Amino acid sequence: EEFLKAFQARVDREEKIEPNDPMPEGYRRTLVRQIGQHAHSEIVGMLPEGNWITRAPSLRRKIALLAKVQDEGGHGLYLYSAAETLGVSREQMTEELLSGKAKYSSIFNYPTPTWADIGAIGWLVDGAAIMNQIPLCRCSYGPYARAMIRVCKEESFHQRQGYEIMMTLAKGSEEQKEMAQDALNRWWWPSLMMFGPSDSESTNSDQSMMWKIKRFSNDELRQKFITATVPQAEYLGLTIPDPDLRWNEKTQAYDHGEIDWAEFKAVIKGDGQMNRDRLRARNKAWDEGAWVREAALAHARKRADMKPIAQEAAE
Amino acid sequence: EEFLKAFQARVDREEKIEPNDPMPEGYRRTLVRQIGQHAHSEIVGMLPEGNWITRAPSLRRKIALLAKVQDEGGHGLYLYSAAETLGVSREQMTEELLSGKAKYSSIFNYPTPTWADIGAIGWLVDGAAIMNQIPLCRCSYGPYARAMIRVCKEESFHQRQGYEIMMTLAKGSEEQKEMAQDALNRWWWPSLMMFGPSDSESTNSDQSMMWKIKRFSNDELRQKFITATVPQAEYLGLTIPDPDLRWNEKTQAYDHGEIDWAEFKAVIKGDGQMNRDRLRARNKAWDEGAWVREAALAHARKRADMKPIAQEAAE
Amino acid sequence: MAAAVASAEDAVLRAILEIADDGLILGHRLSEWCGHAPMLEEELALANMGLDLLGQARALYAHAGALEGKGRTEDDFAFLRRERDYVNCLLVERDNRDFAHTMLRQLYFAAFMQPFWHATVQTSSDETLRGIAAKADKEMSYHLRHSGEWVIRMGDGTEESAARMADAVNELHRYTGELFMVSPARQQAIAAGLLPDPESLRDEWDETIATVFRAAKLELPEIRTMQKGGRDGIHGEDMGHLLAELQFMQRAYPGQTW
Amino acid sequence: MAAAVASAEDAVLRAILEIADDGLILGHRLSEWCGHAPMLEEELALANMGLDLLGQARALYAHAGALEGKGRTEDDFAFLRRERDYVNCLLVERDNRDFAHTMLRQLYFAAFMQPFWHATVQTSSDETLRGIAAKADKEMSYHLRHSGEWVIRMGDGTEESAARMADAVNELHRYTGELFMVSPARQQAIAAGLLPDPESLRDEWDETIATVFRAAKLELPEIRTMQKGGRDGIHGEDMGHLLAELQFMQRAYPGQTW
Repeated sequence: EEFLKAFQARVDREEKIEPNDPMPEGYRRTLVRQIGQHAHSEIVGMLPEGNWITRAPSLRRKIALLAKVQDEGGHGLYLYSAAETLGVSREQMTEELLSGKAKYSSIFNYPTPTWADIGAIGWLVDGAAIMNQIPLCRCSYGPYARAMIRVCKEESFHQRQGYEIMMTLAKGSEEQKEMAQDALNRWWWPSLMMFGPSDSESTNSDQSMMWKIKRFSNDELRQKFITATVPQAEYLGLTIPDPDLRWNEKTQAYDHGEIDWAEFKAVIKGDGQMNRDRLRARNKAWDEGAWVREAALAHARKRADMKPIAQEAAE
Repeated sequence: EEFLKAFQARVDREEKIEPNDPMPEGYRRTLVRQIGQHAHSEIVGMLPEGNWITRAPSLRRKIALLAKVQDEGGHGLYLYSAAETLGVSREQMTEELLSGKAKYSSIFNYPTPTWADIGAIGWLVDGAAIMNQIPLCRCSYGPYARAMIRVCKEESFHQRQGYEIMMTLAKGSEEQKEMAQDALNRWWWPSLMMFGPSDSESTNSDQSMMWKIKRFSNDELRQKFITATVPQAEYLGLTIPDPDLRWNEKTQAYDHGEIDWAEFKAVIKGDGQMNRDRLRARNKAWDEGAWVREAALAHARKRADMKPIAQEAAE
Repeated sequence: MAAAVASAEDAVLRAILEIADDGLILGHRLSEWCGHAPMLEEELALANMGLDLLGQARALYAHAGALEGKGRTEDDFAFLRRERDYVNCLLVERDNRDFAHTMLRQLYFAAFMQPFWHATVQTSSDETLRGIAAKADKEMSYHLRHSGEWVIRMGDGTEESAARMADAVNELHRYTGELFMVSPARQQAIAAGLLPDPESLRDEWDETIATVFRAAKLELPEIRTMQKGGRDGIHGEDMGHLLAELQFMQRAYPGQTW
Repeated sequence: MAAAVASAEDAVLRAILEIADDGLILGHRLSEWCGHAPMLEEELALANMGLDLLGQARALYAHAGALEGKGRTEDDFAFLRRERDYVNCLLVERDNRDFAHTMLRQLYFAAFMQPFWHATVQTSSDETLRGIAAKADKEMSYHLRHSGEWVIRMGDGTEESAARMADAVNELHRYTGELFMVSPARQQAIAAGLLPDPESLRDEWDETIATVFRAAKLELPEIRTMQKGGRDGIHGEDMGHLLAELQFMQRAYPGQTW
């Protein structure tokens, strides 16, 4: 009781909580869940974009896309490391992802049938992610906040890159423009869903706000995203697929149409078009890599003087 | 001794030898080896052409190619059955193919990098095969002779189909014509090698001739093939890649350049471009199919009244 | 893009393309087995079924081209559309995976298409379609029998084969709903008496599957949400790779005769 | 088709395309791992190496285009040639198979290319090539170290990893001869002082491989006949499928800006 109060006071003073600091179990659990989901999202998020690396339409785009997906892997690494400071191992988190127990962002359960999806993901999905993540750079938990600073910097580069792909398409041939519009049509609503349920439906939010893990409500962030994105779409000459979208002078924000929460829930439950394929791809990579990881361990045991693989790969 | 003479007399009278007839062990062995190699060639021969089924340039060609490759599988089936009449099981022959112990025609160890290869294989490879096989329709061993009659009919259809592909290319765009010429350049010499070593080098030939398993020498058949093919190439407007090729009035046949027997031997030994890939593909199919075959057996055991799979598939 | 259907003619064209694309894509998938089947007899059987489906697709594309009257050929339809314009159902594009998946996919499809063609023969007002259907009806009877027998063999075979069949059911059953979904275009073709209403075929499909599953000792899974998207041209991620192969020559050498 | 080399300029162009194609195709192969690597650290490492190689290819194609002076861009070279015009060696197009194959392929290639670029920096008369080489030299040092360490880990790891490494050696060693073969075009580029003679790099390659193999407890196989064909544009059958993907967008949407 006393401890909780003191902890809250630290948080209120905007002091960073560090790994060895005492913290309430709920705070730790919330962070572990949130950082884990975030890390898993980076890893699963490699798949829909990875789908286009071998078919990217130019060398420049191929290299940029491969580098982007690599960055996502890197984000996964920092985030797993941040979660490890809370006493949960990467193996454990990986297990939870692979078994389907842990969640990842539902946005990655939609397929990427066209090249324009790569643009749309950069523009909208990374755009929405940044909206969510910028406040996390000031998260009360130090390691998470610091990881997010690096992540956000890269994400905003990705977002600009995605927007530039959309721009190229929108200024391209009729067919390219159509492709861009089609991608916007398919990604718009799922992007709005990335902010989670409406505030009226959202659980866990208040406590997270108190602890300064979260700083804005789902609806606030969604609104910010819409406000930022609508003029970008206009600039591209593309139409946002929401007939109810209009500027509201009174609220100084956009009113938008009803989000299809039934779809949102179905995808969260595992019934989106790609859920099973995503988990299967991750499980396959993991299972087929087992002998490699075992070999590395066995070899390291034989040569105790070898430096850890992680360190070397980071060089 | 007496028996051998009587057997030879039967052969000389052009009587067909049937499965339950007594026959010299050498005769049986020669046939088993030859029919087995022939069957294996059909099976392995599915791979280079199969390489283009998913990329065939029109629906008509896709269907024709799939049907052709299916025919080859069918030929494999008849031939394995013919060999089974000599007391060697399909499993045993398959084992020998997969382990690399049994040979198959070296021609299938060349890759098919372009669509024109499908034309060239039909025209030249099937053409050479027919040259070899027509005399086999009169082979002294009845089941083999009968299998070859059916095989030859289908092969000659394939050969015309291949020639028609070449014709379409030769009459097509500059690039298509170039593609056809390139394929001829690559397949000409390997096709000549299909008839085996020069008569001066060939082993086993005399005895096979005596027993009327074989009816013409390698060089005779090769010469027939060249004589038939040169005018076909001329009609296509393509150039046979042999500067020494010229009509010889005296012999009433084409003189041709020296065959690169070193290459021939290297490919036979397993060092052709595709040898290992071919065997690997066959082994992979076999190994990955093991559980299916086991399941079929297990199920058949459970329901002894079921009809055999082979019969059903043939329906 | 899978554009809105503007007219009755467009609707019929689109409805025919749905069935044609099913045949093309499933035929293509079956053809991928060529040279890699678990036994020689199945090389022949898989090729047979692939040939049937590709042949059906060809006839349907030709018919679509004639109806459209703009000179589009079977190859224009098969090779020169965008991924978003292919309107096959998701079931047929699923990867071959293993023999269990392939045969179950075939069973699900044939158990629908055989009665579908059978009803088309009986009821379609389009003579060409009736002709295509009469041939396809017989062909799909063979597919149904052959795949059904294999599903039974594998379901009631070894422990491994039973596990693989169960896995296939788990993966694929949720794609069967789309067989019965009626796109706006299809609705018009049904209303015009060209094609049978899938709903009228559901009982037969249910019974076929139940019968085979019983013999195969397989359980019918509970599916919360049937997958859809194919009829709107929203395909899974394997589709683009399939098309990269399928279209390669036509794309790389445009406008040539083969 | 891999046409005869007509002039000294053609020869240099062709020789540069050989190295550029090596980079493109191996970079493409490495990029296929993306999302499927055995551990996260290797996702990053494989992507790194792929990026290096694709970057080298890009610089080399741009240089080739400038030398040729006909306005061909890097993308024209990378995406719009026929399979028979790609002149990469066979080693780099071999499929990824498993991590053992991938890392051994990388070792074989890097053990040649690192000294190759190092010598190019020292001796090439072409300033642009020297610039490309200086960067590539450093990059390939990393590839060499990384792949070498993995070959050792897997060779001297578990029983399974050792078997897989031995299998990879068995499969891939026969493609290493082509690294040292000198095409007529290459010969002219060497004679002109643009590129080093591979023969001069053989001892170093042999020693690198021998050292790694010793540590990895791998045996050097006896190869009767080294494989060749890539430099003449006669590729293995995987190559066409790779190109169907690589070229898809450029072929399907010709002449557009991306």
